[in-house]
Amino acid sequence: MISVRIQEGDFDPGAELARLEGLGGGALASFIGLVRSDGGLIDMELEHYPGMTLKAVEAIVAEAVHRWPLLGVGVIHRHGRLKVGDRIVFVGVTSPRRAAALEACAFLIDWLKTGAPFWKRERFADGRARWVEACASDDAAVARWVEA
Amino acid sequence: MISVRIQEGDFDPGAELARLEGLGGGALASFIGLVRSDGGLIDMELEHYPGMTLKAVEAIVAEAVHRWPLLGVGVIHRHGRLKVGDRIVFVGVTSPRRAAALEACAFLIDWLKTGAPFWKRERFADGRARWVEACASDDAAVARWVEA
Amino acid sequence: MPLELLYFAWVREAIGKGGESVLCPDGIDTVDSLIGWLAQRGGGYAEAFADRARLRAAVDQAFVPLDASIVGAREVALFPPVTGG
Amino acid sequence: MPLELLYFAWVREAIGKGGESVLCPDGIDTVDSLIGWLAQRGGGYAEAFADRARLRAAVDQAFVPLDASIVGAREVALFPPVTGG
Repeated sequence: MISVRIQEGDFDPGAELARLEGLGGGALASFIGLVRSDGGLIDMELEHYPGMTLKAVEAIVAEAVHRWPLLGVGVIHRHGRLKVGDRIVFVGVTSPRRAAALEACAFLIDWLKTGAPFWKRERFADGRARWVEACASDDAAVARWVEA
Repeated sequence: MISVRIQEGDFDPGAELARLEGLGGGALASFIGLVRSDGGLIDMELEHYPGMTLKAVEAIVAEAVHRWPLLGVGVIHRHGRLKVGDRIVFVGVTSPRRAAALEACAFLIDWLKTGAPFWKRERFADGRARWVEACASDDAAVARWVEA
Repeated sequence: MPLELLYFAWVREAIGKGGESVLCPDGIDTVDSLIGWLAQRGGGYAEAFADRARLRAAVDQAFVPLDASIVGAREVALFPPVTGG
Repeated sequence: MPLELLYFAWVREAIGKGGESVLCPDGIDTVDSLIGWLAQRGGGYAEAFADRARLRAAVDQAFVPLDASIVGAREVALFPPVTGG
């Protein structure tokens, strides 16, 4: 039971978890990313590559399903204008095994940071705006999932 | 914002996540454990040590807060009679940092398995009943969190 | 001073009760020696405490190894390895 | 055959549009050579493509290194490192 959605609108974490809970796994790990107010940030514009985004995310999910015994995966990634406190991304994974659920969830969010075609432009209270730079710690986070 | 509850009743994962989402962290990792139907299991009785359970779990949470920059932690562990599909445990952690949220969530659920005074007695469709044995993989999962 | 004993899971089932108050004789000053003393009662006690590798303990609501002291303790709990989460 | 180019994030902003259709001259057969050819147009193109270390690419909607071939490609996208999640 795989569900991947790329959408402008918000989502309901409780409803997403409820769907995954119903799949019979004993372990359900999830991650939600939200817009923080760091440095006076007001909102951000999340741009993406419409023709490619869904299949890029689906490929990442397929890799997770290949590596871990998963009963269900849900990924939602928003785009468009997002203000402080808004949800950006949801990852939920259910498995019979706790470690599999936790690891696959971490794998997916790490890969979404570096392997899905999204770009964030932040706007601040003082009028500044900037494109978020990719950061080395994200590359390092993904590097640990590269199989020998 | 730490909340630890040991209770017989069910909980609402969506409401737990909503509370943690409101704390201003950009990253919210959570884990839900549910009763699986393995081997014809019907239900289980979760016994605990009433005088000790809450403080044991609070000590584990305090250790997580000491190790990672967390803005909020929620732990709910149920006891009593739980049937297949019922929720057993919730762990939710929010942090400014994704890796901190994911790691602290894994740390907490690993420790709840081996460091909180709960015991599970399973009942099966064929009339068998058995106390769940502690398993080596749980000890191994916890061992990786032991600081050098 | 009486010592409160608590039993959980199959230790409780084997003994047939969730706890009791005891007065320990001299020389019973560790969890280990307490277990040996209780096992000598035979029956469910002997069954519950037959294999120490399967036993864990808490003294005054803190997990301890079986060689821990119980001197001055008010409450000792004996139980199998925990299986929460 | 025309090649569809797509620009994202600050590459799009520097160039001033989200994409365009181009006919590549002979010899423009890798992403790298395509970037060099576009940069020669000057202005926003020169600005967008000044530092290749800050550029990433997809050919026909798959991420590729900059030395990848574009022979036979229908769509090439040029953009900064992604920052999703």
